[in-house]
Amino acid sequence: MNFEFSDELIQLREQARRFLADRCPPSVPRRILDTDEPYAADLWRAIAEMGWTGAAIPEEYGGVGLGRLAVCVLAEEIGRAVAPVPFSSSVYLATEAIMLFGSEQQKQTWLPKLASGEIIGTFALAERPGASDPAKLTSSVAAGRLAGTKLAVPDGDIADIAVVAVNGGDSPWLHLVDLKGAGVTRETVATFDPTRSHARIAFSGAQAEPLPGSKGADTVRTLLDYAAVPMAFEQVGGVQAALDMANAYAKERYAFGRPIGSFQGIKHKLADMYIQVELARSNAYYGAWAVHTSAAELPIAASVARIAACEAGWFVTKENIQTHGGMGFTWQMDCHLYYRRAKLLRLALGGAREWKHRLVNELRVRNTTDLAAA
Amino acid sequence: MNFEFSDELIQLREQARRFLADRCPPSVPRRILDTDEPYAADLWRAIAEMGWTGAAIPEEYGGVGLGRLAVCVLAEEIGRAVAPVPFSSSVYLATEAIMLFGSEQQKQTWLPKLASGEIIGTFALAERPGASDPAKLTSSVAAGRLAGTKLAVPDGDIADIAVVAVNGGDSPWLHLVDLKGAGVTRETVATFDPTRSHARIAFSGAQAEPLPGSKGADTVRTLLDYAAVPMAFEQVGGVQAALDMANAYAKERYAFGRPIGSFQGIKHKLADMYIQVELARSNAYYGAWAVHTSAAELPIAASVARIAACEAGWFVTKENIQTHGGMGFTWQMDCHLYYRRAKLLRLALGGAREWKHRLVNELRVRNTTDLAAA
Amino acid sequence: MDFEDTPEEAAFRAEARAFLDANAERRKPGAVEGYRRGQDAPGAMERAKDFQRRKYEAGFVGIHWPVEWGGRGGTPIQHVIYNQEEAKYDVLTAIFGIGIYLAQPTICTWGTPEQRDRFVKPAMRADEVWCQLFSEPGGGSDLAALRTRAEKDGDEWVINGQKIWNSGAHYSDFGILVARSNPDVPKHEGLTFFILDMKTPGIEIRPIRQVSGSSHFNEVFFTNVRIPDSRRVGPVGAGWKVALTTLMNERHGMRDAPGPDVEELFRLAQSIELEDGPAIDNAAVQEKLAEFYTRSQGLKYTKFRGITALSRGQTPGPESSIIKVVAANKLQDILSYGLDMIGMAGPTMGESMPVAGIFEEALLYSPALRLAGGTDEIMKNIIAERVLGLPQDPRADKGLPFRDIPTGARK
Amino acid sequence: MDFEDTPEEAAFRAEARAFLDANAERRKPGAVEGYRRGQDAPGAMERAKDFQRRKYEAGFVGIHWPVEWGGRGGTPIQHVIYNQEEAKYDVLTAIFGIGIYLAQPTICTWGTPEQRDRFVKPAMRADEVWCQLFSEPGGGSDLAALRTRAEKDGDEWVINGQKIWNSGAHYSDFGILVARSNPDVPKHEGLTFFILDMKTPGIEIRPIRQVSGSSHFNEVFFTNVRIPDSRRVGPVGAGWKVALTTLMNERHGMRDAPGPDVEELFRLAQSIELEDGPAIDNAAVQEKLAEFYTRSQGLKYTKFRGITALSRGQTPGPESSIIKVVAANKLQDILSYGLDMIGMAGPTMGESMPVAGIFEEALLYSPALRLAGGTDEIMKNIIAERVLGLPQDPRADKGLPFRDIPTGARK
Repeated sequence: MNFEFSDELIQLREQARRFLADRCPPSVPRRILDTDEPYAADLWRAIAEMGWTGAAIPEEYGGVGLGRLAVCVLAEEIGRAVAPVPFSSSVYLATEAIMLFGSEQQKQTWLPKLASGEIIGTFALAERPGASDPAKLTSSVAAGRLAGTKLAVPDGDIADIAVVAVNGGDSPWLHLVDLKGAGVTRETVATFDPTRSHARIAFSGAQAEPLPGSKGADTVRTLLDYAAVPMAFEQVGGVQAALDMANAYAKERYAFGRPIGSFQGIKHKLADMYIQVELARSNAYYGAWAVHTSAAELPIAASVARIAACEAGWFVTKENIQTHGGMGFTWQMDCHLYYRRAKLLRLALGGAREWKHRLVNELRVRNTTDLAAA
Repeated sequence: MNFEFSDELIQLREQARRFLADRCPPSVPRRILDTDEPYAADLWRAIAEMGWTGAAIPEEYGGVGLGRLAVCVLAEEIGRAVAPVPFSSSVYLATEAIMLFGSEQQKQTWLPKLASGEIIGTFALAERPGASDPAKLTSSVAAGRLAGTKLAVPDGDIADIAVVAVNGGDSPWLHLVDLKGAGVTRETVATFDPTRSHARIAFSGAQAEPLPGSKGADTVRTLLDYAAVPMAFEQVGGVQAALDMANAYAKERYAFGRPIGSFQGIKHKLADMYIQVELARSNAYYGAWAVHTSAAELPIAASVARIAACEAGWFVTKENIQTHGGMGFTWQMDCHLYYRRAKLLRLALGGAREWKHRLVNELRVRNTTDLAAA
Repeated sequence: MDFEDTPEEAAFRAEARAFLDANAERRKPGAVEGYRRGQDAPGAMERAKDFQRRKYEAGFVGIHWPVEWGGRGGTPIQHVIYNQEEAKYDVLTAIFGIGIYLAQPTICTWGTPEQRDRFVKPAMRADEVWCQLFSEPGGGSDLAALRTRAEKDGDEWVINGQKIWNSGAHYSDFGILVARSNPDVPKHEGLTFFILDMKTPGIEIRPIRQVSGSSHFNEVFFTNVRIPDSRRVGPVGAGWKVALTTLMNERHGMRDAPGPDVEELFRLAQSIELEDGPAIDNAAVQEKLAEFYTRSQGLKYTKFRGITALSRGQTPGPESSIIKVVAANKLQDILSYGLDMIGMAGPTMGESMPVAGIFEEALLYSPALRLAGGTDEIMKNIIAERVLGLPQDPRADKGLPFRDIPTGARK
Repeated sequence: MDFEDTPEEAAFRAEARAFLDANAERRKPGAVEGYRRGQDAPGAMERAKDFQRRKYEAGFVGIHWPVEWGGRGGTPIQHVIYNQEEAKYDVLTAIFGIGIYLAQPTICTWGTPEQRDRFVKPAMRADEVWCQLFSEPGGGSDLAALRTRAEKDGDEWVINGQKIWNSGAHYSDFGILVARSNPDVPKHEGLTFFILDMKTPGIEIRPIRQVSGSSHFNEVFFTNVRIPDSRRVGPVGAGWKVALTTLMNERHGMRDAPGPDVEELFRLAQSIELEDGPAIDNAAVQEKLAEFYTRSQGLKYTKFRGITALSRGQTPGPESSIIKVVAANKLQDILSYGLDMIGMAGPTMGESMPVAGIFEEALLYSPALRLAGGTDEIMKNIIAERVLGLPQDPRADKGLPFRDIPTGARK
């Protein structure tokens, strides 16, 4: 058994961590939070130059060809740094959709541009509040023209292209749309995490190019499964950083003549946070194995990784604020950066609730003896 | 507003508490636990002599006529003492069923005997594991003869009569059956709380007398609502005793040179237990008001009282064991008396899960503006 | 056991309603914005002061205070009844609460007759607005660890230091201040309590930006701020005991956590579609609703038990100590569950979101409710020690002169 | 990243399987009784000893111990692989664990060569069975507060006192014992570690009845029990350090909580009808199943990470410290939820209940799993202090001579 990343990827992680510690200290997401800049374009360019945007893209399409495990490793660091860049939208979703379902020609056209960071991609699914069930989509494509409205598309106002989910019937359910083309109206929407911009996008006759492999509503779910795993790593990176922050503060802050971290009220809270982080990390590793091998268990592995990451995300980041006391609630402390981002990522691919539903459905179609958990 | 019991009832409570402290110390439930005695018959006789079994029965039917609030007050003390007597079966259920749905003649026949403790009554509902939905009952009555099997009837082996729920169609759903008559086969079943005996009862042509007012499956639910409130008080009495026990132990037991109750790990646990007890108590009070006034809100009030009592019951009694450490898990300490009983009472009228379902259904049929919680 | 007023209570309630109907607007039913802070709206302060003056003239300020303090000499239950009624109207009175319910009882209890005569009535009429200057950046839950210095200079005290979590310094006329007059004795013994004129030179007020982006609190800096000794409340060195009077009143006034509650979650569940139909039909959503409803009702009836005690002339039992910690955590749980239901569209802020966007808004302010007025951890200590009688944590600072108490790297 | 054995690991696994196939019965699939204690069945001890002897002869005892201790000189991962395989068979080896995995490593580390030669091999072969005599009634989590006295008398030690939570004293040949040889020094400094022949006069064994009604533990009383000094392990007064070797090995062997897990809850949900149809179709049940499954998988893959570390020749990370506390609480949550699903019929005990009655049975033994081998609270302290590096609680007993440490009313 080898349930760990290769030495090469561990090196990549260390390199990425150093790079982001240098290029994306908290002042960078704070800059995006405090200004009208929708994302850190300079950081994004640097990331693309490092080859991260093409990490999983095969070399023949202009990528680095390190595979999906490399994306997981990078995602964790992106999460740790609360980096204000469209990495998840462009890499886990748009790039992945084209790799999974695109034609050879589409791959040749788009993947090199996504790999180089020349263009930013995103994924547009949700059309209403509530569960984003692909089967209930109303957006549609007729004669290559897309009609429909998508809510709160992450990075929707900065992306160049979007993979748009539509109710495809017997035709493909995912379509590529040039967001700068005609028939596309974008409106930036305010969210509780302004370090990642979002837009409402209305399509009225926009030109839409089907991804030929995306036939059936299940392909939308498959894309979400593939995206959920690196997203879980991004979430794990964030909660690890929040835990580290709480831990450092608990040692440094004194009350009643001793460090607050010597009170069991705080100690046991931090132990609970640690438990959540470790469980989320272990489940994310299983997800990594599943995306890496495109295993049949992917729907289960992705759901489990996602659920654990979502639970940890909320618990750890809110208790990080709590550990900091009143200071934790100030703009000046970084606690809220992790708190906002954790809730954003928890909702990004549909809430934990939706994934629990998916998980049990998947488990039911299998023999229950596969369930043995120990 | 007067959200407190009357001085008369507070006196009754104090009297009951003294009486049970004297007559039902932990050695009494332990005797039932350790021997083949199915219940404390001597205690039961004494309780009947005190008039508790007839507390809510009007004087015209041989009762004391103190009303349902008196039963709530007594129930709390029964719970505190973990008394091994069929009080809930006979008083909250059998007596209540006859008071609610019996004919004048039935009341005159049965209530005096129940009031005096001459006979013990119980209620038989569940026919299978799972939710005990009255609409899905298969027991039936034809030409005054009952056929069907009931599982785990509380006090089913010591009761003289049972109110039996059947699928009544357009006829009454509740029937009185003499358990000593023909066509009744009783088999004592082992449960995880041997301080309250249970029996499986098979009816094959047993003579069954309808309670004429019990037409429709809803009458079964109504009976459960009325029973859930004193049951919640019984549960509150139990958790209060468990909390008191944990609290005393936390002060007395030393570790690392100081009382374990000075460690926040234990302090905050006890505070959490206290919170659960208080919330359960407050909701039980609302239930008491509702049964007392037979308020339209009873289904809601009973559900809320029941859910809060069930949550507190499990949490407080298991954390009482935890507070006691290894000693808490020994037969010799009394922790397990509360733990067993709490789980028994949690299942007795259907688990918390069923009551949550009932609560939301009731809330939905009302105007949601009634929901205002503050 | 009933929910009815006694005849006397009913008469008082009618009187309160009559006053309110004549002087304020009833809140719209189902409005969710009731909890949103209104004092920043234009003209809000003037309207609030105007209403407060009329409320005072009508005898509804200090209802349960003795007549010699300027109160009505009524009962605590009358105070509760008035507040129950006032809550149904669109009025802004909370900003005067520090002056009326924290500062004045402290001054009346510990101050001189001259101080009482000078300050109580103007506070009640909102002629003068008050703020509180207790918390410090290095103190947090350990309030008595405050470091702001008060040094005697003739008939005056010279104040240097910094306070935090101040509400309203920028519009207040006076503040109640605790400062350290002697760092050489144990920490609770070296404090002194003052009334500070907020127009005194040397006071600098800086707003603190909160996670929500708004600034409802200030840091307040003191540089050689001078206070006459006549404005000292209670003996020199007795400041902690004096402050406890304020803190008791503060805790007594502890309230629910404002924001989305079960009703709003119910409305959300009715308006949203999940994968298997309307959210309100989903068994998992229903269970959550039932659990939240049960917790909300538990709080409601716990408060009723406290009110009943008041109504009977008793002190409310310790049960009220649980309200803040339960309410604040419930709010976080509810808003998080609500956002999860809204799903991918959930991050969007604004009135166009389901239930007017209050779930998203609450995400950003709710953490404060588990911190302000005593953290969860402090509240649980209070329950454990004062209600359950458990022993205190061993005190690392016990008996040490304040200047020798360990503070870690920071000073 | 893969789940495959290396070729060397695969070869070892095949060897282990071949041995097990030849010497034991495979457990039936879906059997739930695997965790039930079997040592009370007639003839069970003899069968267990027989298997253990064959296991020893085949080289599968002490796989990762050095050859000079009598081990195989293998790797920790081989030890894990063997145990993974053995778990699929119906064998009873846990009762020898105290002797093999707790007593012998301690003796090998701290004892004399004579002690090692005398005791290690018979323990590995199950010729001699061992028990542990550490815990005391007044000690609990504060293990080092033990009061059993060891007084030197010539070449012997005289033991008086009482131990608790002993497993197997009635069938054991030897015990490892820690006793207080000096009450006048701080508590960790006055302990001494012994090997006790359980046939020595003066030992009285009384079974403790547990909540479940069964008695898997004893109290053991010592009245002038004499131990030759040659059976002392490590220096006089070094007993705490010696015992830590035992405790480290104990913690290292920490396992999952046996009993109903997600699979059993799934089977239950498939077999039960709720008000709206099969439980497995109910959205609330589904969410719970998903949450439990996620927790179970989290534990499983946390263990895999530990095994991977072993496989790479590293020490498993601190992540393994979470397993016990998560598993024990998960068991309580699952059994409680399962019982609630079974509903009114839930209290009934026995094989006729859904899923062979394991939910009801687990109700009665599960509290022990949050206590034995370190309470939840102690485990969280360990995580906080040893993993996260947080400071210790202030020690009220620090530096005090043992006899002066406060113990409350009790002595």
